Amino acid sequence: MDLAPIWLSIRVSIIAVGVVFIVGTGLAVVLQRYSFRGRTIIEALVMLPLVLPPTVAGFFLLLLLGKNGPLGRLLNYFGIQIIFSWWAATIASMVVALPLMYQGVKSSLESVDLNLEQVARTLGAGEARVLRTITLPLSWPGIVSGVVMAFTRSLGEFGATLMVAGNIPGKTQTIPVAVYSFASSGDMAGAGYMVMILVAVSFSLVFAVSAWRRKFIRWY
Amino acid sequence: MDLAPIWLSIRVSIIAVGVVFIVGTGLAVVLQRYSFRGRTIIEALVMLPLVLPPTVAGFFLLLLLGKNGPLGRLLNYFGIQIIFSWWAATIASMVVALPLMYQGVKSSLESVDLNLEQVARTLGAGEARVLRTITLPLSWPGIVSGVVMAFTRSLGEFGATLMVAGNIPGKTQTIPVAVYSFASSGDMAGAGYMVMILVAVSFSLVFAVSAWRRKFIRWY
Amino acid sequence: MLRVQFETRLTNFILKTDIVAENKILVLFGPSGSGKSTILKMIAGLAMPQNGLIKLNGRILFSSADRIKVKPQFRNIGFVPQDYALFPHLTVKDNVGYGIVRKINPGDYESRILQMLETVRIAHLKDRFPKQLSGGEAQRVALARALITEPALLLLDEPLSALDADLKLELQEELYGLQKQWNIPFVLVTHDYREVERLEAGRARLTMADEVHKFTFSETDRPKVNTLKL
Amino acid sequence: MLRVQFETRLTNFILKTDIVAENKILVLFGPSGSGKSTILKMIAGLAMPQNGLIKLNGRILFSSADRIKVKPQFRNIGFVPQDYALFPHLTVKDNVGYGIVRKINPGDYESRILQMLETVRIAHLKDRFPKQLSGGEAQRVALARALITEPALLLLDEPLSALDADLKLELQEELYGLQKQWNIPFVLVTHDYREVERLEAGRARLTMADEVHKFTFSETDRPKVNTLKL
Amino acid sequence: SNSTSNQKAVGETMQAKSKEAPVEVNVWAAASLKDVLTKLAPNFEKVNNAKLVFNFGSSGDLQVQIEQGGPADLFISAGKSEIDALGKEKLIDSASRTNLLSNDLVIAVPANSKLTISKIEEIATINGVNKIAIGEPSQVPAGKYAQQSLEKANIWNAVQPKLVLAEDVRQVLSYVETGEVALGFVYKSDMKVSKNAKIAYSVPDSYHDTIVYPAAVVKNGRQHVLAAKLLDYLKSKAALNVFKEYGFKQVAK
Ligand SMILES: Nc1ncnc2c1ncn2[C@@H]1O[C@H](COP(=O)(O)OP(=O)(O)OP(=O)(O)O)[C@@H](O)[C@H]1O
Ligand SMILES: Nc1ncnc2c1ncn2[C@@H]1O[C@H](COP(=O)(O)OP(=O)(O)OP(=O)(O)O)[C@@H](O)[C@H]1O
Ligand SMILES: [Mg+2]
Ligand SMILES: [Mg+2]
Repeated sequence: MDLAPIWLSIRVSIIAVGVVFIVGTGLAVVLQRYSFRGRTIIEALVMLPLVLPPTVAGFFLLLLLGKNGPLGRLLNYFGIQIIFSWWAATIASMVVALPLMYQGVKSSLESVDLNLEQVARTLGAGEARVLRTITLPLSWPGIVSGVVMAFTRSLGEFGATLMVAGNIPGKTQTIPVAVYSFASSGDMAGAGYMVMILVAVSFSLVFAVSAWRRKFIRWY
Repeated sequence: MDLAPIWLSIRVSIIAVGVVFIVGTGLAVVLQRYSFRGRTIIEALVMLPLVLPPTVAGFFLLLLLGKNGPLGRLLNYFGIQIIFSWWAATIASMVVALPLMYQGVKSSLESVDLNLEQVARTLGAGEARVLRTITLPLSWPGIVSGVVMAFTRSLGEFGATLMVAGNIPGKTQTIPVAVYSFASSGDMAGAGYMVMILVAVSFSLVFAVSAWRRKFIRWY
Repeated sequence: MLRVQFETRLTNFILKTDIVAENKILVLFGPSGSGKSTILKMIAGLAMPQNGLIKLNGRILFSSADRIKVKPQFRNIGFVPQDYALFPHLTVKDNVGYGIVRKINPGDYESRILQMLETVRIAHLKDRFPKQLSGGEAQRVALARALITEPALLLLDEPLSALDADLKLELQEELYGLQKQWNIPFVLVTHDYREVERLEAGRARLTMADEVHKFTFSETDRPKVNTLKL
Repeated sequence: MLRVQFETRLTNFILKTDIVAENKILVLFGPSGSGKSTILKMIAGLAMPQNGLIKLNGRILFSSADRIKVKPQFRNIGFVPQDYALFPHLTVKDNVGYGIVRKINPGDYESRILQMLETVRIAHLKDRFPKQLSGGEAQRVALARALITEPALLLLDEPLSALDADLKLELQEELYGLQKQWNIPFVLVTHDYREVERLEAGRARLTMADEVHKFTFSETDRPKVNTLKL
Repeated sequence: SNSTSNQKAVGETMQAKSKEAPVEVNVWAAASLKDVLTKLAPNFEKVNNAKLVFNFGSSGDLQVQIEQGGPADLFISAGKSEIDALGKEKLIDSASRTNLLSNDLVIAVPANSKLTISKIEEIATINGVNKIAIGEPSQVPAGKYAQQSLEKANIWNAVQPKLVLAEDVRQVLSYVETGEVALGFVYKSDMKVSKNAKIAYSVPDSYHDTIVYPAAVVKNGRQHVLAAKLLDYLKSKAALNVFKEYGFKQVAK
């Protein structure tokens, strides 16, 4: 059995979650803490990929990153073609996972006690240190939730990926795309096998996080 | 322009979110608070629809709810046929939205101060009242996040819906299904119109929640 | 009448308690970290001793021998925690009313709360949220919230520590009066020796070895405060 | 030397302050809810008065006239909040070390912390999390966390209120000694009149009308405690 | 055109240079061709020192992707309209366009079904046919042919309330296999691997347009020569035999 989709999927998901972790957390902090014009519009844009069917999201990404798209043209200028590479799959995963990470972190940020941040400041900590040592550690339940949701969503991402990255075995064929590929040629056994791998990876993740969470639970 | 998909989508999403709100919150409370065998397995099962591509989730739902499926047979016995009805669309929405609601609530539950629950008990409140008046109100940031994610995800649900509910105009054709229908018949204007409605609904939701949140922010 | 007799292992020592509280005020004395708050939590049912017996007015609340553990909500014990633990999402009024809202007819509800708030001198704060209170104000909300339920036993963990001297004096009077009126045991933790005198309280003294902290009841009569080391 | 002069509208009254603190201990007295904690927060930079001036050792920390607002992290002021505000996810050691970890060489870090923990008698608790402490222990962690930074000004909001009489006496000695050693102003809130005497503190007295609470500096010399109404 | 020949030249030089490393040829094809093309690939790869890189998807998606600059060398569609559209946009080499294959439209029923169909007209009236699955006609070629057949049989209006429109042929088969619909319209080639469905009736070719799988070399591609060569190979007798094995047939001339 061809293992390429598995490694590809894992690589794509890890990179996507890595980026989404930083961007999503950053956005959540900025949008939750600072009031400025257009704040709600940015939030609505971040949430958009959640409401758009993935194929539609993929279509927009294709228009954006494609040969004639604004971003695609720019990248083309530098000799980079993103579309139909595994980078496209990663970008698709990022876009659909971002709203989940964002919401996860945001809700936890809302319950962080601002007094603790204040006291940290009297102890000489600047904004960055307060964020890193107080705010984010106290938001960990939401960050963990966000990462779990982002990772699983990434791993299962199919519609947008198929659209922007295609279904190229060994190159852009992630697990869900392989499922589709097997199923559409009637190979239900192959499809079932791939689904089982998806389920196994997601179960491992939930189990690992749950065990890890239990270690930390309620020390505060 | 045919407005049926809009009303249908809104109805489906509201009912789905209503059910998911109760089930997701309930599951989060039970799984977060009580330790029992199989707890992590239930959690992994709840998270499963997030990792499965919607079409695959839809396929499993078809096997479950279909004429020969275990649940379908039971319902059939009572003369209920779910598949290809808008109830099927609602169930599909519920299944894909549940993990998001669950994670949203769960992460907030983790930051609720157990001392407050204890004190409420000394004031004579039983478990149900503690949950309703202390635990859940203190988890509201996560509940709101969960509802926003569940609602938008519901509204945009396409793959599983198409599988179990089909694409029956006026009956099971939700907005995303209508987008697909328009797009596949080359009516990009119609598809674009439907996408714009999706975007508008999701933006309104984000705006409304954001305004409402601001009213409550930091009174505690 | 309250009888508390138990032994339990805490992180650094074994905590033994053997006290009887008549329908009077009993003060628990002891250095910081000796286990006073822990005892109150165990009486309230928020923590469980490893073995022993807790009995209130003849009813067993906890017994390791008989495997009885009455849940806190069925103990009818008022508790003012050391850190107040006010419900942050409820106003002062709703905090104070939390314990009676289901037990009292709606017509009396507001007036009962206001009356209690006046007793602790914070009627003007009724619509504030806990985050909008000063330390002493928050402490009085916690006190009011426990008093209003008119429980069968009142546990007070340093309930007046954040108040200025004048106010402390006034509220000591109020507590003294309420105890006389209700005729139930009050168990009070304080670090203020003069409080014992003012409340005409009995006291439980701590015998503290390195490994074992033992609280035993010493006097029910008016204590000789002047003999206390200050 | 600290100079605080401002006027600000709070929910129910106008808070006026006009105090000067030499390099001594200054005690803020006043009834519960009169605005003591609010003054400390404003000096620390955690809240802003509507107008006025805060000046420490010649440096303007806040001035409504010059639109100066130095951020709390640049004020070098130690602050013990009334509710401790310990970082719940850090151990006692890390809580206490928070303010010095970047300023001190790593070799000295541990020993400095341990030494400070010994000063407040809680060295044995260094690996606990705040939720695992008694009220008095938590209060001492908050005190240690502020003291260890050796700031230019120390603000103490009822820092010994949860301690038993013996320990209070010991820590009053320690505070007194540290103030002498560092020769910086301490501003302390307390409800215990005897504390003023023991600390040889000056005090700021509250003039409280219904609408205006005014804190003014009254004496720098040893106060006549025996004249205070008790 | 001029640019085409330039690209051809580039393709040839690249081919000449890389004697050892096989040249990649991007073949974008309808998903239903996956098994058979995968089977055929090694023969071509060996002879031409090439590596076939497949991208299988729905014909409609592939069309959009090629329009957005997808790097296809050869496009094999399951329907005419997609390749027509690309032809209009001058994205394919029209000269290379061929109708590679054909298929039979069949009515599939659940494996345990007792339904017997002798004429397509019957399905509007016989008992037990409450739901009929076809591919979304505007998107799924098999659905389009099914619609034509039903119209030709004059029962389109009669069966319309019973229709369930599926996203692809695979979904039609899922409905049939689970017994959700009494019957569904799929290709004969799709039935080769299905265990829980069987063919109840083959719709005569006269009821619908000729089923074709058109193929063409993509202008934007880099390997025009190899792509044309591959197309020739797929048209060969040897390839046709393999196609037949998988249920396809030659286009009736
Ligand atoms: N959750 C916990 N985990 C471990 N040890 C704890 C925990 N809570 C309290 N302790 C320890 O138990 C002992 C008793 O604590 P307790 O709160 O009962 O003290 P206390 O007598 O109320 O002191 P104080 O006057 O300072 O409030 C202390 O040594 C404390 O460190
Ligand atoms: N966040 C807030 N919003 C509105 N009012 C507040 C807020 N915080 C405090 N107050 C009010 O401001 C006044 C001063 O509060 P402050 O905490 O300074 O009092 P204090 O002198 O420290 O009292 P205590 O001795 O009880 O701690 C009080 O009347 C209080 O109710
Ligand atoms: Mg205590
Ligand atoms: Mg205060």
